[in-house]
Amino acid sequence: MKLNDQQLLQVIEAALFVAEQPMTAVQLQEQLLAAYSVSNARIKKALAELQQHYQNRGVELVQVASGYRFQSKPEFAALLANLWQEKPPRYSQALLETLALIAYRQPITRGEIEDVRGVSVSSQIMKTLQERGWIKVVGHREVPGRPQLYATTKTFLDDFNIKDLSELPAIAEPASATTAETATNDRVH
Amino acid sequence: MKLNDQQLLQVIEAALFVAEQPMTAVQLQEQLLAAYSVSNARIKKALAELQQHYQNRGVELVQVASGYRFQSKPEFAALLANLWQEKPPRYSQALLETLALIAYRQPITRGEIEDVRGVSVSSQIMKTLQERGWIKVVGHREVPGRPQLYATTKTFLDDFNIKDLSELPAIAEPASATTAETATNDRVH
Amino acid sequence: MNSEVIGKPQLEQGTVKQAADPHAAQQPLPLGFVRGEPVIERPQDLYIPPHALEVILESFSGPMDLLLYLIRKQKLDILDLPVFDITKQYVSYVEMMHELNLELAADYLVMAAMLAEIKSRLLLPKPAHSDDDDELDPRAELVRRLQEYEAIREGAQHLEQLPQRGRDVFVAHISSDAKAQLKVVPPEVSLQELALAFSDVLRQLDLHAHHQIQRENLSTRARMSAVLERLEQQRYVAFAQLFTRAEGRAGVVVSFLAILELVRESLIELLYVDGQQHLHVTLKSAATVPEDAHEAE
Repeated sequence: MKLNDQQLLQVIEAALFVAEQPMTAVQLQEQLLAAYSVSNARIKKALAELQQHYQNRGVELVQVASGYRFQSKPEFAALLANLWQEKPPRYSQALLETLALIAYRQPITRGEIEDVRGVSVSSQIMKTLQERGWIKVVGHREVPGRPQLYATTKTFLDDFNIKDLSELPAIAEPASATTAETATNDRVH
Repeated sequence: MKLNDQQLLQVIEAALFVAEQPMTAVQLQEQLLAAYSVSNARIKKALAELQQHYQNRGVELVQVASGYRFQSKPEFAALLANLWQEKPPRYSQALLETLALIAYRQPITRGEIEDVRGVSVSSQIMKTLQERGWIKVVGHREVPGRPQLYATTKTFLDDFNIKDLSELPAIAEPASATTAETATNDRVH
Repeated sequence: MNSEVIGKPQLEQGTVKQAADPHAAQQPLPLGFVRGEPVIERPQDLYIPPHALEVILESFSGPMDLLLYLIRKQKLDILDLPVFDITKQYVSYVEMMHELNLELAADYLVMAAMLAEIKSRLLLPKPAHSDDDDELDPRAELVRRLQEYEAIREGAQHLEQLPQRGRDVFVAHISSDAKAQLKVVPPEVSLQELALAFSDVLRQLDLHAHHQIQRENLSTRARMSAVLERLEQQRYVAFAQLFTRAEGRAGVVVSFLAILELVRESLIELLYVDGQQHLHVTLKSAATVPEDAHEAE
C-alpha cells in the first residue's frame, strides 16, 4: 500500500491533532505509519508544509522538546482564557528565580540555589516545581550529605515552548568564584 | 474593540481546537467572545467557512448535538488507531517451552509434555496455543485415557516464516551428553 | 492551589512584565495593593506608611533582591559597591522588618552581618605590599554574588516571558473515533525464542532426567504428525499412498521411519482391509472403534 503526498499530509495532520502528546517525526514514522514505508524526509516535508499552512490560522504547528504539536496562537490567549473557569497559575518571584537557577545552572543542589538567592528555598517551591514536572533529581553531589542535584525536564521545555536548553534567552555567565569552587563547575552544556 | 472577519475566524478555530467539549454558536458568542459584540450570524458564517476550509484536510469540523467540534476524518481511523496500539505482552516461558516441545517432539501428548517439563501444563496455555492457531490435535495415543496428540499447524509455519519443520533451528545437545554417538542425532539434517 | 502560586495581594494584570523587574521600572506602576490602595513605588526614602511596609518588603524575594534594589535605586554600579551607604540603608530596612516580626528577617540579618564585616575590613589600613588589589578587596565576593544573582533575576524574567502552556498557548486536542478500532495484537514469538525455549527444556532434562529422552530426527516427528493427521481425515489409507515419489529416497526413508515409530507407539496399525489387495494403514482406535464422524471423503 502507498500513501500519496496529500494522504500523508492529512494523516499526519489528524494524528497531531488527536495525539495526547507531541510526536516526533520518528514516532510518526514508526508508530503511525508502521504499515507503510514512508521515509523520514517525506514526513519532514509534510510537517514543513503543515507549518506553512497553519501560519495564518488560529492554531499553529510548533516543535517543542518532545515533538510537534498544534497549539493556539499566543495572541488569542486572553480570549481563549474565557473558556476556562480557573485562571492560569501565576508564580512568585522566588519560584521563578529558583526555576531559573535550575534551568540555567543545572545540575544544581538546593544549597547552591540558596547561596545565590541568599535565602533558604522553601520546600513548597521545590514541591510545586516537581509537581509541575518541571524539575527532577538527576543525581547527588559527592560531598558530605550527598545533596540531590536538580535539573529541568522535557516537560519544562515543552511547557515553556522550547526545543532545548540552548533556546533559553542568554544570561550573563557566572563570574569566576574566588571561594565557592563548585559554583561554576556545573554549567549547562 | 473590533474583530475583523479573519480574526473572528481564527479565534473560533483556535477555541474549537483547544476546548474540551463541543461548543455551540451561542457558547462561542457568550463565553469566548463576551468582550465583543459579535452577532450570531457572523459566528455562523465563520463556522461555515471553517467547515468549508477543512473539507480537504485530515480533520473536519462537524456539528453534533452539543455543538461544533473538530474530529479526525473517519477514513483515517484505522491508521490513527496505531497511536494507541500498545506493544503486546510477552508469552510466558512455560508457554514457549510447551510450544517448543510440540514443535520439536510432535506428535506429543500433554502428559508427555508434563513429563519432560516436570510440571503440569495449564489448560490456559493449551487454549492460547490453539486459539492462536499454532497447534492442533492430530490423534490420540492408544493408552488408557486415550490422550490427545498435539502437533503444530500450517499457521505455525507461516507465522514463524518457515516452509517446514526441518527449518526449525538445530538445537545443540546439552554439553554433558556423554555418549558421542547421540550428539548429532538431534540435528535437523 | 498551593501557596507559591500567588493568590493574595496582587500585581495588576498586564503589568506582569514590568513588575517582574521592579528595578527597571521607571514609570509609576502599582507594586501592589494595601487595603485596596495601590502602592505605586517602592519608597524613595525611609518613610513608609506602616501598613504598606509589609507588602513592600514582601515584594523582595530575599536579601540579595533588596540589596540589588538599593544599589539600582541610587543608579550605582555593582562593581563599585558603595558599601557604606548601602549598609546603612540595608540595616534600616532590616530593623523595620525586625520591628514587624517578619519571618524572613533571619536571612536578611545574615546579609547585614556580611555588609558590616566588609565595611569594617575596608576601614582597616591596607597591608603595605599588596600587589593584587582585586583579590584583597573584601567586596569582591559580594560583588560576584550580586552579579550572579542579577543574572538569575534576568533568567527568571526570561522564563516569565516565554509563552507558557496553559497561560499563553493552549494545546489543540480533538476527539477521534480511532480508539474504537484498536485491535488486540497477540505477542510475537521469534524462531530463536522458540529454539531457546527448547534448549532450556533440554538443559533441564539434562540436569534431571539423565538423558532418558530419545533423540530423533525431527523430520521423522513431523512426518508422524502428518500421517496421523491424514488418518484423521481418511480412515484407511493405502500404505503406498503414504510415500511421495517426488520426495526421493530420503523422503521415503523418513515416511517409513515415521510409520514404524507410529506402529511402535501403537498409534496406528497396518492391516489388510476386506476385499483389498494392498496393505492399509489406519489409526489404531479406528480399527476397533469406528469413528464415522472423522471420516471424510
